[in-house]
Amino acid sequence: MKILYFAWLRERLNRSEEDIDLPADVVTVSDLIAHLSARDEAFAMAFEKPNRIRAAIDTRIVSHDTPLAGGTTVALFPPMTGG
Amino acid sequence: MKILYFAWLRERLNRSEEDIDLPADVVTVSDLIAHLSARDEAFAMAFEKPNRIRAAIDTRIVSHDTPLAGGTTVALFPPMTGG
Amino acid sequence: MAIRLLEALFDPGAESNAFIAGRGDAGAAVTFTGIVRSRPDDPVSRLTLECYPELAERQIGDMIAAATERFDLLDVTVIHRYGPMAPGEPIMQVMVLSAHRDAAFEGARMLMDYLKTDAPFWKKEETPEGARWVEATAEDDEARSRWEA
Amino acid sequence: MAIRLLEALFDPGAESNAFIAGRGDAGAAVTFTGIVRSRPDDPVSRLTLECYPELAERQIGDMIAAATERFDLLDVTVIHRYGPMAPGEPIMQVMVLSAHRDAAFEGARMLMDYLKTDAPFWKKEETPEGARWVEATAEDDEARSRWEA
Repeated sequence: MKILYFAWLRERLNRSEEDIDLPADVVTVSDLIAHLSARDEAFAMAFEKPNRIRAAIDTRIVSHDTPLAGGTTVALFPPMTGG
Repeated sequence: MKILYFAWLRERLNRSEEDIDLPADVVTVSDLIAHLSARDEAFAMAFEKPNRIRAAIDTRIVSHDTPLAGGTTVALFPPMTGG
Repeated sequence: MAIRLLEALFDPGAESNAFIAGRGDAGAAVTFTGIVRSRPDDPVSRLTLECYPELAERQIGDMIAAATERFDLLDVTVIHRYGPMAPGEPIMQVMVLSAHRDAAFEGARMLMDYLKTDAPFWKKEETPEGARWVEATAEDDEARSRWEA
Repeated sequence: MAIRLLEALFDPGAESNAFIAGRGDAGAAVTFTGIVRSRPDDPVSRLTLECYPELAERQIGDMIAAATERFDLLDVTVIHRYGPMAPGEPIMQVMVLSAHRDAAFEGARMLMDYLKTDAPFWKKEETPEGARWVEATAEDDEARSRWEA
């Protein structure tokens, strides 16, 4: 699965995207965030407050309890500040 | 006193302005409208519904019970439709 | 703050650009442009605005002062034409600068509501059925009353 | 209806003129222009917007559709830049055409409130104290919630 990172999340993780093979027990966006956090200290710190993280699967904004199944790209990012 | 007329009032009275010497008993805008109406049938018809007429004395919008004293120009016109 | 009453066509975009040029202090600009309307079900071949310029200057100045104080606006320009105009031409434009978008929107809207009822212009439309003076509406009076303290 | 995401500077007035050209059916045009702000008490030397373009296209398309249906808008264009920008430069512009001024104002304001919270852009300011990401605000969330049915 392809993961995209934006804004301070991208900066703190020092990457804008990566491809990851997900274990079978990673079902939802929440699971993905927990999985990434367990993998690496920098990720654990960046995702310390998961409610500050927004997610989109294949350019649809989703809640953290949304299943990843069927998606090809997940984007993770802070609250938006456009306009 | 100088009187200005605008929009359909100007058209129906067939004049955009005139100078009038006012009798002493013409004190307010209401009195002026009554005085003009008594003078001429076209004015009587144009002023038939006085609440459709707005007034300004020396470029200040005023109510019909405002005294004319001290003013030099009175404008009479329909409700405004700018913008 | 500026008020411009004119007969000639003006360039809405050029006015907007001049208004916002160099205003890095502002953040938010709202522009309202009124356009001469003509639709197939209500065709208008020409719109003519009559104006009492001396009163218009005073009234528009007063409404700009009121909106500026109420919404802490950084700058306002009102441009209003009079005389004959063709469909699609701009009639008038209100431009408002503020630090914040809500203030800019509210300021522009207040000015538009007051211009409709309190600025001495009168519209006459030429249509296939003849010429008619546009009537003031209760809706416009109600819109203005939103802003009364 | 049009959405344009671009890095280059755009000309706000030229865009407004192109948007209203020939729209004698409309009557009312409202334009909001967001400008890079820098004030003496809060100086910003550069603003950089990061963008997720594919998501921005979808999100902005959805908000235009919602505003158009709700306020019976005749046309909408949203222009939004990303990349680095200098103080005083336009960041974005929303343009709305309607038959009536209230619908044009409400439509533009709804689009602005949604753009602040639902369009995937992230602002980073460079200041004398260093660079900082602009934080989303509770005010912006509240402004958006005005439009929830």
